[in-house]
Amino acid sequence: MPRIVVDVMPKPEILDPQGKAIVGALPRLGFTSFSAVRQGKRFELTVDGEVTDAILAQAREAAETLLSNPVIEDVVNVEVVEA
Amino acid sequence: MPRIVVDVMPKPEILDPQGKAIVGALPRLGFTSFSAVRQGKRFELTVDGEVTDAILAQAREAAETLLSNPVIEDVVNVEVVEA
Amino acid sequence: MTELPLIGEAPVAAESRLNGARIGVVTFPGTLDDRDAARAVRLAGGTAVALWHADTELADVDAVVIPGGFSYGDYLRAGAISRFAPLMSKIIDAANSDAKLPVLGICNGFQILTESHLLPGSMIKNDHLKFLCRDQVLRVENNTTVWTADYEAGQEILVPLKNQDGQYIADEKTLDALEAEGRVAFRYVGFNPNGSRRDIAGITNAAGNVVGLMPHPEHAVEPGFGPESNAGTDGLGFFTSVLNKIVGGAK
Amino acid sequence: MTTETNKKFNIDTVENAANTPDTELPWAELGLKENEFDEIVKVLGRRPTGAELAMYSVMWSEHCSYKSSKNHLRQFGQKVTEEMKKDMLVGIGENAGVTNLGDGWAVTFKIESHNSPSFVEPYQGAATGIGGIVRDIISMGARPVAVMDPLRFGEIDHPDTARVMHGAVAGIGGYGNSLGLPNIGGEMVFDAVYQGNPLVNALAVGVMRHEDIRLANASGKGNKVVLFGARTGGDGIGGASVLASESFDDTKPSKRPAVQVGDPFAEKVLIECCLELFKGSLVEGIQDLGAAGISCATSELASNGDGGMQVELTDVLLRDPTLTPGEILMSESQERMMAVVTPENVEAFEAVMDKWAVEYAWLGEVTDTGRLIITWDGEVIVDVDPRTVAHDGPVYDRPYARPSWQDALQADAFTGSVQDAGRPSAPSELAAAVTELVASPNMCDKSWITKQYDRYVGGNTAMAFPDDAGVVRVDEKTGLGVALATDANGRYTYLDPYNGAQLALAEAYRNVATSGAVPMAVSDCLNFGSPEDPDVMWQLAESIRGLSDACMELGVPVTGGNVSLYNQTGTTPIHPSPVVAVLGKLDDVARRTPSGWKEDGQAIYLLGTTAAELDGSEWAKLRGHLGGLPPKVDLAAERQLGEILINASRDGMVDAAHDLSEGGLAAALVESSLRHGVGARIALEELLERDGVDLFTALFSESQARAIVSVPRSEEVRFKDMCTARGFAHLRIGVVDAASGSLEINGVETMSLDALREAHEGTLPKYFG
Ligand SMILES: Nc1ncnc2c1ncn2[C@@H]1O[C@H](COP(=O)(O)OP(=O)(O)O)[C@@H](O)[C@H]1O
Ligand SMILES: [Mg+2]
Repeated sequence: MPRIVVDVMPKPEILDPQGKAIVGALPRLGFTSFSAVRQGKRFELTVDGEVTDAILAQAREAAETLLSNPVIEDVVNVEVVEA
Repeated sequence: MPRIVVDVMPKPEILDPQGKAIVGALPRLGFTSFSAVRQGKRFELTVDGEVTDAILAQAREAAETLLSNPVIEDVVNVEVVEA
Repeated sequence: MTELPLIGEAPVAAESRLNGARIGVVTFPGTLDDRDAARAVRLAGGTAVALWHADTELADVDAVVIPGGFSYGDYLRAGAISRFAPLMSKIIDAANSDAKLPVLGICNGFQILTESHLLPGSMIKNDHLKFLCRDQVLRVENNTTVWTADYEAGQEILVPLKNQDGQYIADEKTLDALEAEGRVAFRYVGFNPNGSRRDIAGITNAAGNVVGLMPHPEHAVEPGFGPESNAGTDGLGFFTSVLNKIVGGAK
Repeated sequence: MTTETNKKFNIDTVENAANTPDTELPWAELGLKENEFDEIVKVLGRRPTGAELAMYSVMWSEHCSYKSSKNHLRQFGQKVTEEMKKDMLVGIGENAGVTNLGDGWAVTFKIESHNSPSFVEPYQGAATGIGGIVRDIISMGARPVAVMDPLRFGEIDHPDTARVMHGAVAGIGGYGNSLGLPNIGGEMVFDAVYQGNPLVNALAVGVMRHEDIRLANASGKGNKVVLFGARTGGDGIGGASVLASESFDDTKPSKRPAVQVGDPFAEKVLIECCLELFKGSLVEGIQDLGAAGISCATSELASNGDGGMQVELTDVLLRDPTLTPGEILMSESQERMMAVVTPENVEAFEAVMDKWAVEYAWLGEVTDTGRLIITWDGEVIVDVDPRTVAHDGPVYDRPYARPSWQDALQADAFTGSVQDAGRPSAPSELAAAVTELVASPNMCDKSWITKQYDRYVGGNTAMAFPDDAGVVRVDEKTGLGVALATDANGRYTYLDPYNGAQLALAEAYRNVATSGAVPMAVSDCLNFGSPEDPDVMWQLAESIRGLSDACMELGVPVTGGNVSLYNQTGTTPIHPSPVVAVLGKLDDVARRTPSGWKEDGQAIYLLGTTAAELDGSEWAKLRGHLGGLPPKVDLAAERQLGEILINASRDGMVDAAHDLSEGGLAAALVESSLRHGVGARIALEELLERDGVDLFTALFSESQARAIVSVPRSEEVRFKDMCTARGFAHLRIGVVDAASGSLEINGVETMSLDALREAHEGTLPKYFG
């Protein structure tokens, strides 16, 4: 079944405590090549049947209204993935 | 600056309480086209300079060891994104 | 600055023979219940030894408690970052060694133990997605571990539960194996507060020296400061169990 | 780094300001009034630089300068007797007041608001509210030991209420639980007046030894100034984007976040790290960074100290490198502290930072010039007398007058009103009324909220919700502890601000005394509408006058607090809501009195008398009525009642006690029965006869200075003798009946505890899941 992937990230200007904790932990594990980390969310919405334009539009709207909090997050990507 | 994106999803056989809550909420908001939702994590790792193979390998290893817990999660994607 | 007694020095009228047993209590950045765990050790009669996550040597301790809290803010996954602390490698080695160091992980400590693969499975968000604090009845399913020997098999105890990521999960095969080997150490009774598979509240490793559970026995050790029902001291048995074991006392 | 940074901005230096007196500055956009800007120019003897303008604008804001309330707030410091000062170690003016507990122990507590951020983004707004108040407590040198959260939201069934409720409660829990601070109490009030202006107040309490008290001052020339904790980002300056005028190029400034995100983990580390600094006596002065960030910390530290301060701003560690100097000065990024450290202690200080992996930056030092000098890469961008920034802000005597509608409002009594038609009187009607009352949004069980809060962490919580006060042990050796309660009744205060504020104090005082603790100190959070509205200003003035008079009469000083104004939607203000917190002391927390009875056969006494006082009551709210006069205030009676409850607790005469407040006797009886699922048989005939009221009034009136207690048989004589000796009204109204499983009140149809519980506990889950 096809899925729609929605990616949501904290707005760049907003503090991301999780990313901060991760970027602090990485060097302790020997991963020294990363200067910043930000943690966001990835949603996979399963569609029964074909992904029409209308359904994609629904996904975009759900991404903006339910899946992200527009005050602190940006929807960075909405795309269809075939299973 | 280039970033490496790491996507981590709960394993298919693992119940995902957040995804479940979302799939329950969607129809109440009029979004009726989605039969399942799963919520995972998206990490953006910033690399200062060029993304070499070695750095990409580091990102893959970090994804498997720190960014995901193999008991409950799968790393579904590691890719380079130019800013 | 005077050390605040919040760090716990309640006068203890416990058996002095237990004083010699040294129980380490690990503090990570973000650990919250370390003082409580240390107090529980003292109320049970033992000596609590503060351990710091960045230490590279395990001080001369007879057992270790990894207390609850939000180490590293529970960011990424509960216990995920702490698991890589220098002291954790020492604890993992000691727990797996022939000496079988007794290790108890409470709540966040349990999560750290699963992230460290000392215990199987993992914890995910509560099925209701909220933080939940309540007095919870548990059944002691296995009283042969180092940490449960002072309880009767099947004994029901009342201890506080408080967490956001407390839903215990593992694949069916692992769950079946845990059941078959008697490694389900505690089960929720009457109410499953988080959706944990098979009502599992805590588990043990095969040797019975490493035990983890989500509820908080260290918050049920002093009358008046724990659950209102019972005496409020049902959690003390964890600490007396290990102390008695260490000093060689019979059950 | 600095040279590169330098290029990005057109740095407005002091020199430049002196040479370009006519440069237009965006003072109005920054919220300053013309007279205020003129005042700044007068103080400086020249136009301010962009950075100075930023500092003055935030420090002279209502929030930081108390310009509308200062003239009135003075009463809290003036109406104080020697007796009240006896135990006050630090009074109003510091980050939080400090009260002596004896045995070398001291306690500090304070309540603050985070109202409007919590409306915009409930989770983060409420979370950072907890974070901010906890930093105030740390900055006094104390270990924080508990928090409380008085909340007021719109009507329970309004579509937006669930958003605010879910977010704020999760945010308070998410932040407070992660700090390891037990939540021991609060309030939850639903009322349409708070729909667009929810009130999220937060209280924190901390304890310390006397010698560990720290103050916010920078003294000792040559001592170093350090900023530590989180990096500085663009938080809290979203509205002040005009500062982009500082920017060199014409491209749009980078975005500034509209809301702040808290990092409770960073704050927990900051707490432990500060306590380690205090333990090693490594800081001379310390200040938390809250509203107005570095502007506030530098100017307050400097003006409370003995000289001046010199700071290099490019040394501040930034989260966002595009910030301009003015923005850095205004930023409200969370989880930061500023301290003054002697040169000898620098190394030890750094060792503590390294241990906890906390970032820090040495910004400058204390001087003896009497000036606060801030440089940007060596060039002077701020040169001010710090007092003019921190303390000498504008003060307004805003006009106020009793509203024209106040008389009509007070004349509109509930009794006899349209809404009072069909007042319940038959036994079945009364039972239905009691059930309806205890299921109502404001009287229902609040555990939907409180079970999201950790009450156990720390191992010192001796009492928490749903008892009248939260009780925390301070000293494990002796059992010494403190009790806290917060209260406000916006409806009473709307009907009569002077008396309403007194009633808030009376209730908090009563709650603390009910737990057995001796009330010692007060902190208050004054939530009001716009001070530019003379009606609102009158409410504020009257409330402060009432509260300060009552504090004097009850002998409990105000040690700190907070004012939150402009809580209004359009021209409609919220009800005046002075939230009052009272702190009390228990010599041994083992003696605390809980609110629920347990033992079969114990006698139930009602203390105090009941009059027909239904105006502003919960019953009237249920019937949609608000008018008349609030219950009568009798502070002498409150004091007497308090003494009885405290003595009864100390001498073991009562096993349970519950004060009567909103919902009156009906609510108290149900709550005490449901606490442990133990019923009672009640007969009120003697009461009706003595007080000349009917059964409905006896149950639903909200007369003050009352409590119910359960007394063991063996103590009854002693207890009655004590009440008689003190001349305080007391009446045996019933007996605890453990077997019945019901609440029986003569003249009221018997109510099963199961049914009452279902009604009482079902409400919040019904609306919020
Ligand atoms: N938001 C909240 N957070 C914590 N505790 C709360 C909250 N709201 C209510 N409570 C607790 O529930 C109990 C009942 O509240 P309330 O009826 O307002 O008490 P009282 O009338 O004695 O002031 C108290 O213990 C109070 O502290
Ligand atoms: Mg009360």
